[in-house]
Order: sequence, then structure tokens, then C-alpha cells
Amino acid sequence: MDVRVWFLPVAVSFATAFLHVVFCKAGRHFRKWLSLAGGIAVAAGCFYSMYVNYMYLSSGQVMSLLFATLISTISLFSVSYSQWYNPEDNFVYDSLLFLFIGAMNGVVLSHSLIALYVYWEIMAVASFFLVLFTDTEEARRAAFKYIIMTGAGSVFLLFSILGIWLIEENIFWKHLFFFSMLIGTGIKAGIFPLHTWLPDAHPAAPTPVSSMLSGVMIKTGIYAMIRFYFVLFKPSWSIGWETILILIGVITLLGGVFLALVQHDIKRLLAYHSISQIGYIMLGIACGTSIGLVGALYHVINHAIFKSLLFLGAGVLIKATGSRELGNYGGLARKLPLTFGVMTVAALSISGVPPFNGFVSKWLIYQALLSKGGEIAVVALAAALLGSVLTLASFIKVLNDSFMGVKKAEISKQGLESSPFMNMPMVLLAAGCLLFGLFPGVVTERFLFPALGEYVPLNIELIKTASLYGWLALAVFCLLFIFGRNWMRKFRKTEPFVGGEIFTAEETAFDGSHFYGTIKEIGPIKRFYSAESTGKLDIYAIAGKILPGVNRVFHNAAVRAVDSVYARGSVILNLAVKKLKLLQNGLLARYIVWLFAGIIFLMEVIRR
Amino acid sequence: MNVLDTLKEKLGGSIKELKAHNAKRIYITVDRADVKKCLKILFRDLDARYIVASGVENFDSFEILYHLGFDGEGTVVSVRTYLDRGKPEIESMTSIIPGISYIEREMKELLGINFTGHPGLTHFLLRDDWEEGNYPLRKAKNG
Amino acid sequence: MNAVHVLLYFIMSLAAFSVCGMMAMWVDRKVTARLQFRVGPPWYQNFADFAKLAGKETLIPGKASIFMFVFAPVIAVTAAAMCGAVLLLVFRTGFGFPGDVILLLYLLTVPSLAIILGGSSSGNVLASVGISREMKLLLGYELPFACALIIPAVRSGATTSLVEILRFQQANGITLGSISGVIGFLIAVFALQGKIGLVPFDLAEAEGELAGGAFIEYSGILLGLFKLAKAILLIVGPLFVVTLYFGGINFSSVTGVIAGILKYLLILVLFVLVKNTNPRLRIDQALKFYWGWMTLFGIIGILLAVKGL
Amino acid sequence: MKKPKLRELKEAITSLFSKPFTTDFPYKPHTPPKRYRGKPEYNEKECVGCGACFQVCPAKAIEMNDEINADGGPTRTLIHHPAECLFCGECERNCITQEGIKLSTKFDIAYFDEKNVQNSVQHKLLVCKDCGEIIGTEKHLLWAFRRVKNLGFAQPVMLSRLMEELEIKTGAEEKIAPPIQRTDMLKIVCPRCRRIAFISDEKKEH
Amino acid sequence: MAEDKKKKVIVPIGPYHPLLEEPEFFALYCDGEKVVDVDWQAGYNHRAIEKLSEAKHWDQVTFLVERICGICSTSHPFAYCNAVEDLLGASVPERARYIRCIIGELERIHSHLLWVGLAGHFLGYNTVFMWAWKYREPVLDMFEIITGNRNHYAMFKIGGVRRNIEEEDMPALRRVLKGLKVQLEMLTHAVLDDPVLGARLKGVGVLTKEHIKNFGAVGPVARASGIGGDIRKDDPYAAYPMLDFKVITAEHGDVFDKAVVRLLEMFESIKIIEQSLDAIEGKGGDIQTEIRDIPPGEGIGRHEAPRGECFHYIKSDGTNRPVRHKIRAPSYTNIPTFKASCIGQMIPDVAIILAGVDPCYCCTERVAVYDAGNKKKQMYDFSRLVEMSRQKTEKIKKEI
Amino acid sequence: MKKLYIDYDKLLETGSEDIKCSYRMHPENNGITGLREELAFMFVCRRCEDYPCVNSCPTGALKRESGLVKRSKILCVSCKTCSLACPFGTILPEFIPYLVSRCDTCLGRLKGGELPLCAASCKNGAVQYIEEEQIEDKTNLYKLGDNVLVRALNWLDLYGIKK
Amino acid sequence: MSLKIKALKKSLWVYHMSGGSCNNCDIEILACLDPRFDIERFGMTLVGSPRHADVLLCTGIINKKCVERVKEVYAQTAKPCVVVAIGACSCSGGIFRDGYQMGGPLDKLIPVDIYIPGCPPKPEAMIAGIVKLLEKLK
Ligand code: SF4
Ligand code: SF4
Ligand code: SF4
Ligand code: SF4
Ligand code: SF4
Ligand code: SF4
Ligand code: SF4
Ligand code: SF4
Repeated sequence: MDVRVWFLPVAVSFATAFLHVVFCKAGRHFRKWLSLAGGIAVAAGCFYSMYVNYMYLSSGQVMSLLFATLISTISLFSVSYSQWYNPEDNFVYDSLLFLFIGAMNGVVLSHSLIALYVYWEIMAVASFFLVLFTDTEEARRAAFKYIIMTGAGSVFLLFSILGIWLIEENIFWKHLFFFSMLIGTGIKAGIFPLHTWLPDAHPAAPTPVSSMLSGVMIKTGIYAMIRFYFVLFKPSWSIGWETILILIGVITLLGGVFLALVQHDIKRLLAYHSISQIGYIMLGIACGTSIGLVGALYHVINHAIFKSLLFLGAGVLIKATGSRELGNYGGLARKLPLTFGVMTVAALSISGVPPFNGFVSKWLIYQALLSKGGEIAVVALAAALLGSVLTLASFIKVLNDSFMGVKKAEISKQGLESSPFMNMPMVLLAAGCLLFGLFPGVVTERFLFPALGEYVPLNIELIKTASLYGWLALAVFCLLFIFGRNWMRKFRKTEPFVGGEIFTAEETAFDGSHFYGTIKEIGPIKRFYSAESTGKLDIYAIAGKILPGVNRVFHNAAVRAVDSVYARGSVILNLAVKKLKLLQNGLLARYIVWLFAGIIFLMEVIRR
Repeated sequence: MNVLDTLKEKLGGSIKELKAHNAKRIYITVDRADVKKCLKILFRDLDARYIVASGVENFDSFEILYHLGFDGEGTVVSVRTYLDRGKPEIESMTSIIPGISYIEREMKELLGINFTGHPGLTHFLLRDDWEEGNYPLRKAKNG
Repeated sequence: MNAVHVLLYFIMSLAAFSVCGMMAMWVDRKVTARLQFRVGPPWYQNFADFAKLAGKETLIPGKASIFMFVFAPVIAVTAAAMCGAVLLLVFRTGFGFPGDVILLLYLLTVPSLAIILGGSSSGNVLASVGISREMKLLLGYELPFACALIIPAVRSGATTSLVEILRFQQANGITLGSISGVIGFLIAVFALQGKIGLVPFDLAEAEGELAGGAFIEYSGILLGLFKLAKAILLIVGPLFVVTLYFGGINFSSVTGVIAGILKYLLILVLFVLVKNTNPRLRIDQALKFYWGWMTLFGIIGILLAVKGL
Repeated sequence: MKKPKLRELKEAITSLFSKPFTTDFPYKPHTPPKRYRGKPEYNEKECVGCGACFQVCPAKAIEMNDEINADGGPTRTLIHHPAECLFCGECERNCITQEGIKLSTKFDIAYFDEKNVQNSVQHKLLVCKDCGEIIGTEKHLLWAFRRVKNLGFAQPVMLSRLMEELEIKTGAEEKIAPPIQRTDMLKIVCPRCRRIAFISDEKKEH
Repeated sequence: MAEDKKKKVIVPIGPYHPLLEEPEFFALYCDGEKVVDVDWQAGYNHRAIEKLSEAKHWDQVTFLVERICGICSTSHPFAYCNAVEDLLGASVPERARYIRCIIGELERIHSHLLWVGLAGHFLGYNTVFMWAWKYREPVLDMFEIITGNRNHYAMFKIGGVRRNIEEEDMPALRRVLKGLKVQLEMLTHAVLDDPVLGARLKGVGVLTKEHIKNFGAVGPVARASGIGGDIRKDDPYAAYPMLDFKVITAEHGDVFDKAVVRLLEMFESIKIIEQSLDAIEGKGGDIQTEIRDIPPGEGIGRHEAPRGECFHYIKSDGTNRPVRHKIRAPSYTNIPTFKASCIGQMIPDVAIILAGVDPCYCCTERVAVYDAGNKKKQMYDFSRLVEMSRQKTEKIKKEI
Repeated sequence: MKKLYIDYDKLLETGSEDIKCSYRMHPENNGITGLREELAFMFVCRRCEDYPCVNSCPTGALKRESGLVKRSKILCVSCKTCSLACPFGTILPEFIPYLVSRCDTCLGRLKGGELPLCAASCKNGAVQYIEEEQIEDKTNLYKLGDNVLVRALNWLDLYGIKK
Repeated sequence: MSLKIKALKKSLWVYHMSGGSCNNCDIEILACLDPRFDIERFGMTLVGSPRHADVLLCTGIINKKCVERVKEVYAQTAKPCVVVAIGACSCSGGIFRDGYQMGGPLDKLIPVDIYIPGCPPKPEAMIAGIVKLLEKLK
């Protein structure tokens, strides 16, 4: 294996990040293209590795490459979008972005766990600054929460990494390490009780970043989880974790989607959906069967596609209206037809409506659950089905609020689907939604099966047949569209009928915040929501309550020392820190403290 | 004690004129300033039921009759008060009888009687663009 | 089985199900009328309705997003007919694939989805209330309905293939013949009641409250298409249940077909009876009903099914 | 005792197996009850054209047209407009002859053009020979005459009308012109002119 | 989540709305499906009746007031005649009084049945609608036979009634009543025992005695809240003093109780009619007194219409037209209670709460208006109301 | 005190259509019409022994009350039969309308120097508002109530019958 | 007769609109639905939105406040549609003609196809009127 090719993506990313710093005075235009070139190079690198090495790789490596390809492709889109999305010129942002991309690639491409961990931390720091980038009060709080939780996660991850490294065959330790790993990666992936950084960080981050955070970064958690799973329990799955994983999956899925249902901040809503989709992936992983893993991987890909698409679309909306509140949108379908189209596609995909990609992967997961059998799995299947509908429901709300209905907000010209560099990624992603739904056979055969190596391949023919109906639907739809266009012109336009009265738009805008109020009122669900709104579900807040003393101790003693050491240390970070005036803030310091605390704790454990 | 006597006792001095059309129809005339007091006594203390108020235009005045029913006895007591023709205005009774708000709005709209202190004397029956000062229930000038 | 075949099949089944659906709707209306001491509409009524709607002018609310508004009904019909096509294929040729049950489950939500999108694009507040109800209702019945699908799937040996389920039923007796089957069947019927939008779950249309709800802005052929979709659903939904629980329709013999029609009519009459002796529920009541009792039964049914009962 | 749903079900089943309650109406004609207040119709024979029905109609659904310059002499037309009619029956009840206008049992009076369903009656009108004022319809006069019986002979107009019918010429066809004579009273004149004639007669102005 | 930042949405009911046969407009300010405030816009039915009445002969006014409303089409003439007779101090022949009662009570039956049907319709329970209306048909047939029309009976006249109830019609009437009793029994129990209806109606739209008092609500609406006001008993007129009947009341004031009151009242009405028939059958007698002139003065007439007390105030100046005719129909005071009872309820409940009030708008808006010749386009300014914060709504809720 | 003075016979010639009235409790009220009816039955009617008018009236609206003919405003349907039947032209159709008018002689409504609208709008002096003393020619002058003076040719006078 | 008209005649959907009526006409329209008259026999149903309607049944005098609404609703109705004026009120104004809240009668505002007078017209009269209308629809 040629190491250079293997690490090409990482290297290129870091190089681009560095170039951004170098050319910090070079002007917006130049760096735009630089970013684009970098992004393309990274993606191309991945594809190249994929293409060149395909036949010779082990299944684990294929999986790495798969993730890397995914990451770099989505990143490319986000980068491209981001260059035309962010009006102001900021090299720090760009370089952080590439640092982030590189780190993500690094996480999935690294050969050793320690390397993985290092990249993991770089990724965390880079994304931390990206979240912090807008530097609002909200962003600070979110970023702080994010870094603290990620830091804690790192501790767990490190613990289990070191554990795996040091202690091999003890089954008890194995379970412990796995558990620790689950928490470590789970925080990143956002499984349910550990998800709480996610709905805060996503909205706070700049939209292209959210799209990457949600589209790919949380997938690194999944990646790590799968890899660890393999490493730890390779030959036999049945060691009792499945049930727990299924439960976690179900809770994540339903919890996420129920919370998403009542959101009216579009990015927050999307963030919650990320959580719930992670639930599906968890279910797939939990099944542990080939079909389940295929489903999970497929869903990882799909989720990356449609979720980043959704965030990009949301970005357009936010740009256009200057607000994240769903209630402030309305009637945008005419103004933003493209966004409307791609968002609809994405919404249908994420809800698993055939013929889009979400259907296929979800279907694989259902199939896995069903064939797994047993009460829990089957009930989980029911829950998963419900989850889909709830997802649908919440996206209906999004579509209804933002595109349908009547116009409420003034639309600023500048955000209106002006740049092809913003539009292209969206269109491509939307096409991806459709293609991955229509050619499930190809996807599974070419990418997923190799990644899972030793598992028995499925009967692909059947999956192909399923997509036949998708084709059919498409054909019918196209036919009707062609015939329908002429005939549409004959329609007469009138005012809406509201009992003969005439209203202004605002008065009758029954927007999404009104949609699911009823659901909030129903029995146990009500308790759930009230628990959520009072922060009883927020592990971060709970921990904050339980551990103030601990926090303080660290903050006061250890922190100071490391703080000063650190402050002289890094170059690029320092640059960024200066830019963002964060030194005084002490956030970073706190993060580092967690890090060190983790290491100290680990040492303690190992020494015994 | 029948309603008539009760009224005489409770309202006493406020009554300027008391006319019992028959045993069950009692009309009492009070000063504009006393209306509120009387209504309060009737509606709250004597527990009469609010029926309706009617505004009548006379040649030289407006009169408002507040009809209150004593359901036990089947008596209708109408409290009558006269308003200036030039400036028909009276305190709104909504604070005592919440339900009277609609009829007051209606009287404002149709007869042009102004109710001070009413929470929302907006158009009720007529078109919203009905011109001010055109009070349909006022007697049209003949010629 | 190539694509042209499938397309032809689709068109054929669209036609067949439209006709049957309208007749089913007529049966519904007629029986309803007779329950109310009335005569009821003549048999061709729904055809006349559709023909008339087709001939009428179509209005588009000025603030609508036209594309969605126009294509929502088309999608609804396509999806409904597609369900029909899948079922028909299964009945006639035994063609199916693992997961067509789930496909159908999804496809059956698509008409509701289309209604919702259409209603929402019309920009009418009453329609919005209607679609929010439709959506909530969808949330409500989808869970028990999913349970009702899982029960036969589990019983027939963890398969999501209709053909397999049918085959299993042929071999081991219909699903309805077991406790979990009965539970599942009842759940399926109630859930379908919601899906098709019959009283007591017609909250989305709620003539009395919302003036047609999601359809309030629709007119002409677009409305006709929605009605058509509903008609097709009225036949596809019960047929689906017949397949899952009743052993489907055997197209190979006349008696099989007649038996199939009788099975279908049984469900239809059940619908009509429930419809006519109940008032419309409030949305929260409906949700509670579905998420409470129905789901509870659904889960019990699943557990029983897993146990093989 | 509570029997939820059972009663409904019973009624529903009864209904299912009984004949529909529905009428056969458009296929078989419908006869309203005999006192049904349908479309009012004039009875040409009985109506005297007094116009009382026109007066009492609360909806002003009856139109009374007096045309003095019509061909064939002055006429009074009473037109009933179903479009405005309330079918209250006041016209019938107050008709002075009791028979002049009657509410039929016709209920199917939908129209595209109101003319098709209007119902009218025409009467010859007597006008004052002097001032041209309308006196009343001829029929009304005769009807009043019949009503007051021989008292009617005291009424010069009635008398003159009778005389006209008997072709008794008084030789006083022309307008009343001063000096007013007693024979002027025997002309067909309106009450006002009559009164004036009387006054001048009595004042002995001639 | 920023709860209070959420806007309220106006969900219009009306002016043209299947819920209302008549145009009327309620703006429901909603939060989701929950109603937080209601605004009542009337006037779509305003037909200038009080003004028109001043230009009509005393006799013609009966037809005018009859057309205040198609459902209470006897109640208004009844109250009006009571008012004029109160002015005159005139007495009405006995037979006429009984006939008045019969017509009044028949109307109550038809009106309540109509209500039951419509309530069923609003609940989506079309079968009840069809059945109730089917049972109502014979009553209308009786009207048609007796008075000559299914509605707008033209029976009332100052000083008596216009038409007699012919002896030949009485057996038919008795038959109809007998059949009706059986059917009503069925319907009443079907409604009262139905668990689903119970779930839908009980505890919905509760009106307390305080609400009733404040708004002066009358009739079944008040009686369902335990206030036993009934003009027929309190201020007996026509033949009511001679008849034996009960005033139905209920306790909870919710829609269910309103239904109960209405359903049970029909049985009382049947009782009244049967007694009245016993009293007049076979005995002839005058049906009207001659009223020659109506002196100046004022009079108040009341009648317990199906929906409650119907109140007419008339003032005469000695000509043959009223100078002032004030009409207060029951709905006028009942509709405002709707506001009190529907805040905090859900939109689907609003329908039935509104139905529970049994509102008709025609009567609430009678008065006259003359042409302003103003053809400007209308503007609606609801923004001020939209601005009203949730807290204020809460306050209002407490107040009323 | 000023009184409303009506020259009945003059009115007879001109008619009272143009005369307006300020009694505005009713639309289209014309007090003079009402007064004329009253005057006619009071001063013009000859109190025929057989009362053709009463006999002719189909609704029984006309009635003799202490010698005078009185029309019931409630019962009359304005069929004008009485006007046809009266031999003397006492009852003119124009003053027996269905909806009667009322005159309150503007009592209490006139501010100083103001004329009642009828007097103001009568062109040939048939209706005037003057002090009783101002009228020089006192022949055929009668009082109707306190506020109305009437000049009407009375047959009693003509025939020298004592009142 | 084209299929379009034929279908229309067999399936008239009715939207009922009241513009200031005494509601008796409205009640009688509803009565047409009841088991006695059951206009569903002829394929007629009452719909909640003018968009769905083929027939606009208008009652009432169309008072001033309703004028715009009625015009609006007419504009919002999918054509071809027929307008039926029900009752004296909407045919001419009936007893309320002179009370000047009167914005109608109906034909002053929108073209009326058939008038069914009566106060109220009995359901039979309405049915007969519609039958007449159907005969005219060619
Ligand atoms: S006779 Fe009768 S019908 Fe003829 S005009 Fe007179 S009242 Fe009318
Ligand atoms: S029935 Fe009534 S409304 Fe019709 S013409 Fe006769 S009096 Fe007039
Ligand atoms: S005019 Fe004189 S005399 Fe001749 S009949 Fe008459 S009252 Fe007698
Ligand atoms: S309450 Fe009013 S509108 Fe309703 S029926 Fe009675 S009178 Fe008619
Ligand atoms: S007929 Fe003439 S004059 Fe004789 S009493 Fe009658 S009104 Fe007087
Ligand atoms: S007009 Fe009057 S008073 Fe004269 S006859 Fe006719 S009803 Fe009698
Ligand atoms: S005096 Fe006055 S009220 Fe009498 S007629 Fe003259 S203006 Fe009219
Ligand atoms: S025509 Fe008659 S029944 Fe119809 S609305 Fe008008 S007044 Fe009422």
C-alpha cells in the first residue's frame, strides 16, 4: 500500500489550510478558487485512492476509504457553497475549514488508534473554532458546550483506546472498553442522552459548517463505533450488546424525531433530525447482520447526502430571509424554486419515501430488524417505522412553513440562488438522493459489500427490483409533467377562499409552530417534552449540576498552569485565537484541562 | 315583598318617575348619573337578569331603557334615562354587566349614542367603512 | 419483467382500480344512505362526479406554489395506483420482492403526503389546519398500521414479502385465524379508516369545521384526481389488509375472485358501519386512540406473533 | 338502562331493510296539503280591483298600475310578483271580496324570467270626467253599489254609472264648467269634484 | 422554547362556512389547534328590521318579525303580539291562546330536532343529522297542513291568531306526536348513551352560572348551567298558566348538558301540545279579538323561544305603525357566551361549542340601515388584535 | 298662542301632496293627511242616517261613534270603497291611506318664530301658523282640539242648522 | 349534448351562501339533504368550498356587508357554475327590499341563472326549480 496515496486527502487538506494562512493577504477571489481547488483535490484524492486501490484493500480499508470519499465529497460541496455563502473574507475560516476536513479524513483513514485519536482531537478543535466562528453569545455557549462534551468524550475514547492497546483478552475489560468507546463515539455521533451538544452547535455554526458537522463529522463517530465493534468483538456479535444498542437506537431515533417535531428553528430542527437518523444507523449496526450493516452504511452515505443538502438549503433560506425561525418564512417556493425542489427531494429522502435513497437504506434496516427476529427487534421495527413518519411529519412542517403558504418575510436579493457554486452542490446532492435511491444495487455491490468483507453478500437482485417501482414512478411523473405543463396554463388564479373574508398573510399563517402543538399535550409525551424543555434530558446540564466542584477544581488549579504553557504553543491556533479574541475567555483552556484530566485519569487506571 | 316595593326601598331617591304599566311591567326613570348606581343595585344586589337595553330617539332627547328581568316574579323593570340630543353620551355599563357590551356597540353604531369607558366601540353590525355620523336608526329628516 | 411491462401493468391497474374504487365509493355512499332512510346516489354517481370535475375549470389560489399545488393530486393518484399495481402483480403473477410490504406501507402514506403538500401549498389557513390534522392523523395511524403489518410479517416467518405471506397463508391458514391475527386485523381496519379519512377520523376534511380542509382550494380536475386517489385507496387499503390477513384474492378461479370480493366487501361494510354510528373524533382523541389503545394492542399482537400465536 | 350503540344499530338496521323515506317527487307529482299557501292568483271574475291587496301586502309584492292613457280607456292593472311575495296570505285574507286573489297550491314557480310567472288582472278604471282623477275601477264601484244596496242611489256617481249603463243620457258629458249646475253632480266625477260641486251647489253660487 | 413569542393565527369561521348556515364571522385566534381568543364580527345578516318595522303597519310587522328568523319564526311574532297586547291590555280568546301554545311548542320541537341534527352534522355524525331531520319532517308536515307552510306560519295576529286549527287536523297532529315520542325516545337514548359522543361533548365548552349571569344568557344555554329561567313559567302568557309542564335543567353547563336539556324539553313540548289539544278539541270559539286602534304607549312582550327568552319592546305613537321596535332575540345574549366557553378549547370543539349555543345570527342583527352609497373596498384591521399578548388573553379569560 | 290654521276647502282644491311635515317619527309621515281625515269626518261628513260609508266598508273598519264616523287604523285596508260609497265626497281616497300619518301640531318642538314645516311649505296659505286673533274672517272657523283651527264649509251652517 | 354537460347534470355540487337571510331558506336547503328529499339521488351534495361547487345557492338579501363577499365567492367558484337565487329575499329582496342595508338583490351583483321564489320555497319547489334548470342546461 502506498502510504502517500493513502494519506493524500489528509495531506492536501492540511496543505490547503496552510496555504490559506500563507495567502492570507491574497484577496478573496484568489482564495475562493484556492478553496475550491483544495476541495476538489481532496475529493479527487479520495476517489483516486478508491479507484486505484480498490481491488487490493482489506475490507476495513475499504470502509475507511468509503468514509473518506464521503467526507471529502460532502466537504467539497460545502466548501464550494461556503465560498459563495460567506460574504466576508476570512482566511482563518478557510484554513480552519480545511484543517477540519483534513482531520476528519485523518480520523477515518488512520491506521492506528492513536493516530485516530490525534486526528480526532484536531477535528474537535477545528470544529470548535468553526462553531465559534460567528462569535455570538449563542455561538460561544454552544461551542463551549460542544468542546466540553467532546472533551469528555475524548477522555472515554482515549480510555478505551489505551485499554485496547494495553489489555487484550479479558472479556470484562472488553465490555468496559466497549462501553467507554460507546460513550466516546456516541457523544460525537449524538446518540440520545449524549446528543445535547448537537442541537446547540449546529445552529450556532455557519451553515456550511453545520452541513459538514451534521453530514459527515458525526459519521466519524459512527465510523469509530463500527471499527471498534469489529476490533473488539470480531468473530461473534452475540454478546448482549445488540439489545442495548437496539434500545439506544430506538431511543435516539424517537427522541430525536420527537424533539425535531416541535422545533421552529430550522437548523435546530435539522440537528435533531441528525440525531434521529443516527438512531437508524445504530439500529442497523445493532443488528449486526450483514444486511443490517449494509443498511447502516448505506444510511450513513444517504444521511450525509440529504442532511448536508438540507443544511445547504436551509442556508439559502436563512440568507434570503435573515432568520432561522420557520415562522418567518413562507411562500418562498416561487422565489426559490431550486431550493424548494432540492429541499423537497431531501425531505422526502430523509423520510424514506420511495424512490429516494432514504427508502432503500431504511428498508435495509427494517429488513435487518425483521429478519433478526425477537421481540425487541420487531418492536423496534415498529418504532423505526413510526420514526419515519414522524420525520416526514416534521419535514412537512418545514416545507409548509418555508415554501408553501403565503409570503411573510421580506426577501433579501443577495441570497437568492445567485451563484452556481452554491446551486451546483445542492443540485448534485439532490441528484445523489435520487440516484442512490434508483441504483441501490450498484451502490451496495460496488461500495458496501467490499467494506464489509467477510459478510455474506445479499441477493442484490431483490433490491434492484424494489427500485423498479421508483423508476416507474419517475416515468409516470415525467410523462404527466410533460403533458401537464400546457394544461396548467389554463388555470385561473384567484384569491384563497377563507369563508369569503379577506385576510392578510400574517393573520392566517398557520405555520408549523402551530402544527404539532397537540402532540405535545398527549400523556407521556407531554412529560417527555416538559423534561426536555426544563433541561432534564440534557446530560451536559445535569453533569454541570453534579460536577460544579470538579469543574471548579480543574478550572482553578490545573487549568492555569496548562493555560500559560498552551498559550505559547500553537501557531495557527494562536492566530485564530487572536482573531476571535478567545484567549481571555478560557474556554480553550478548559477543554485542554478536560483532556489532561482524561489522560491523568487513564494513567491512574493503567497503573493499577 | 314584591318588586315594586323593593325597588322603591332600594333605589329610593334615584327614582324620578315610576310607572307601572301593569304589575309586571315597571318603568322607572332615573337621572343619567344615577343609572350606574341603579343598575348595580338591580343587577348585582337584587340579582336581576340583564335582558337588553334599547335606545329610543325622541324629538328632543334620546332615551335608553335598560331592561332587567326578575325571573322569579316575571317582572320586567325598565330603567329609563334621558340623554341630551345634542351630545348623547352616557357611561358604559360594561363594568357591571359584561354582556351589555354588544348592545352598546350596536347603539353607538345605529343611534350614535356614545358610551364612555366602553372597551371597544368598534363597528359591529355595519360595514367597516360605514361613514361616521350616519346613524341609520335615527329618524330620517322628512324633507 | 421489463419496464414497459411494468408501465403497462401500471396503467392497466390504474384503470381497474379507478373503476373498482369508484364503485366501492358508491357502495359506501349507497349503504350510508340506506342506513339513513335515504335512497342514495345512483351507481354511476362517482363516475359522473369525476367526469364533471374533469370538465370544469381549475382554479389556483393566487398565493399558491403552483407546481406543488398542481402535482400533489397527480402524485396522490400515482402512488395510490402504484399500490394497486403492486398488489395486483402479487395476486396475478406472484411477482414480488422482499420488502414490498414496507414499500406498500410507504406508498400508502404518499397520497396523504400529497394531500398535505397540496393543501399546504394552497396557502389557505383552513387548509393548513386541515393538513396539520391530516399529518397528525398520519402520525397516529401509522404506528398501529405498522404494527398491523409486522404481525403477519412475523407470523409468516419474518418476511416482508407479500408473496411469502400469501404462500404462508395458503399453507398454514389465514393470518386472521390466530389471536395476533385478529388483533392485527382490527388494528389494520381502524388504521385504514384513518388513512382513507372516514368518520370518525375524517378530521382533515371535516366538512363541518373546515370547509373541506386540505381540499378547500382544489377545484376541477385536480380535485377529481384527489377524489380518484381516495377512491383507489378505498379499494387498495382493504385489499392490502385482505392480502395480509385474509389470504388475498386468488385470481386463478372464479370462486377465488368472488371470495376475494366478498372478503373485501366485508371490510368495506365494517367501515361503513363504524362510519355511520360514530361522531368525528377530535384530533387529540384520535391520536390518543391510535397511540394508546391501538398501539398497545399492536405491540401485544406483535409479541403474540413472535410467540407464534 | 345504558345500551350504547345498540339503539343506533337497531335503527340503522331497520333503516337498511325498510323502504326509503324519500319522496318520489320529481318523478311523481307532489300535491301539497289543501291549505298550502302557494302562489297567489287573481280571480278575474271576483276581483274588483280595489287595490286593498296591494295596500296590505307586507312585501309590496303586488304592483298596482293605473294607466289613464292606455288604449281602450283607462285601466288598472294589478300584478302579483312571485319574486317578492312572501306567501303570507295577507292579500287573500284582506281581499274585500274574499275571492279576488287566492293562494293556490302551486309551489313550483321557479323562473328564468319573472314575467313568466307573474299573475295579473286588469280592470277598467273610472276617471273623473272633470279633473281626470282616478275614482276607482268600474267593477269596484258596482261592487260597492251592490254592497250598500239602495243606499247606492244616493251616490251620484254610482247612479250616473248605472245610468250610463242604461244609456240614460243626462246631457252633461262635458267638463264641469262654471257655473256649476246641479246636473254636474250626476257626472262621473271624483269625490273631490263632487264635494266641490256640492259646495257650490249648496252655496247657491249658481 | 419561546412560548410567548409565538404568534396567534386567525382561523376564520365564516362568513361563509359550512358550520354556519348564515354568514357570520368569528375570528378564532389560535395557537396550534387551541383557541386563545375569539372575535365576533356580526352584521352579515343585518337586514334593517328594526327600522323597517317603523314603516310597516302593526299587522304587517308580524310578517316582518316572523322573518327575523326562520327557525324561531313563531317566537318573534309571539313575543311581538305579547308586546302589543301588553300595550293594549287586550286579552286574547282562549282558543287562540291554546293555538298559540301549540304552534309555539311545535316550533320548539322542530327547532330542537333541527339542532340535534345540526350538532350531529358538526360532529361529523351525519347519521344523527339524517335521523333527526327525518323525525322533524312530520312536524313540518303538520305545520304545512295547519298553517299552510312548512315555515313562516303566518299564524299570529295581534289579538289572536290568523288561522284556526281545524278539527279535522287534530287527530293527525296527535298521531304525529305519538310517533315522534317513540322516535325521540330512541334518539335521546342514542345520544345520551353513546360513549364517543360523551367523550366528545362532556366537559366541553363549560359555562358557569357566573357566565350566564354576566351575559344574560337564556334558554337551554342557561338551563344547562342550572339556571331555571323559563318565561313560560316565570311570566306566564297565552295558555301556559293552564298547562302542566316541567322546566328542564341540568347542572354542568357543558355541551352535553345543553343537548340533554334540548332533548328532554321536546318531551315536555309534546306534553303541552297534547294538553292544549285536549283543551280545544271539539270546542269552538273565537280565535281573535277585534283590535281597532293602538293608542300611544309602550309595551314589552316576551316569549320563551326554543333558544330562550325572546324580548320585544314596542313604542307606539297612536298611528298604525310602531315608533320604536326593539327586538332582543335569545341568540343575542347567548352568542357572547361562546367566547367565554371556547377559549382554551380546540378548533374542532369550537364547532360544537358554537353549535351548543345554537346560534342563529339573523335575529341578532335586525335593525335598519339606509344606504350610504359607499362602495369603497373594505379594509380589515385585525392587527391590533393580533398584537394582544397571551397574557392579556389570560386576563380576559379570567375576567369573563 | 299661535295655532295651526287649515283652510279645508282650499286644501281640497290644491291637494296636500306638496305639503311637508316635520313629524319624523315615521318615514313619509304627512301630518296634514292625518288631519284632513280627522277634519273630514268631523266637519264635512253629513252624518247620513244610513251611513253608506259604514255599510260599504268590507272590513268593518268604519264605525259610528257618538254620531261621528271613525275609521279604525288597524282594520282599514285602504280599499277606498267608503270613498266610493259616500254620496257627498266626504272621504277622499288621498286621506285614507293604509299607513296613516300623524300630526302632533309640532307641539313643544318649535322654537321661537319657527313655523311648522307644513305651514312653511304650503304655498297658497291653506295651512298657516298664526294667532287666532289674526284671522279676521271668523266664518266657518272651527276649533279642533286646542291647537288647530279649521275653516270648512259646514253643511250645518249652509242649511242653518244649529250646532 | 356534450359529455361535459351530461356529467355536470348528473353531479351538481352545491355551495350554499347566505347573504343576510332569515335562515329559513338555508334550513330548507339543508332539508333538501334530509332523508325526505335526499338530493343525493340526483348526485347533488353540499360542499364546503366554492371551489368545488357547480351550483351556488344564494339566499338572503345580500346585505351591504355581504356584497363584496358574494362577489368574491362567485369569482372563486370554478366555472361553469350556475347561480340559483333562493327565496324572495335573494330574488328581489322580499320584505326587506326597502330596508337599506339591502345590497342586493342577487342579480344586481352576479348573473343569476334561475330564481326560485318563495318564502321559503319548500324543498319540492327547490327540486322542481333545479329540474327546470337541468332541462335548460343544454
Ligand atoms: S278585489 Fe281583492 S283581489 Fe281584487 S283588488 Fe281588491 S283586494 Fe285585490
Ligand atoms: S301573499 Fe302576502 S306577500 Fe304575497 S302578495 Fe299576498 S300579501 Fe303580498
Ligand atoms: S241628498 Fe240629501 S235629500 Fe237626497 S238622499 Fe241624500 S240626504 Fe236625502
Ligand atoms: S335565536 Fe334568533 S335566529 Fe335563532 S332561531 Fe331564534 S330567532 Fe332565529
Ligand atoms: S257617507 Fe259620507 S257623509 Fe255620510 S256618514 Fe259617511 S262619510 Fe259622512
Ligand atoms: S278604505 Fe278602509 S274604511 Fe274605507 S271601506 Fe275600505 S276598509 Fe273600510
Ligand atoms: S303641525 Fe307639524 S306635525 Fe302637524 S302637519 Fe304640520 S308639520 Fe306636521
Ligand atoms: S325568502 Fe323568506 S324564508 Fe327565505 S330568507 Fe328571505 S325571508 Fe327568509
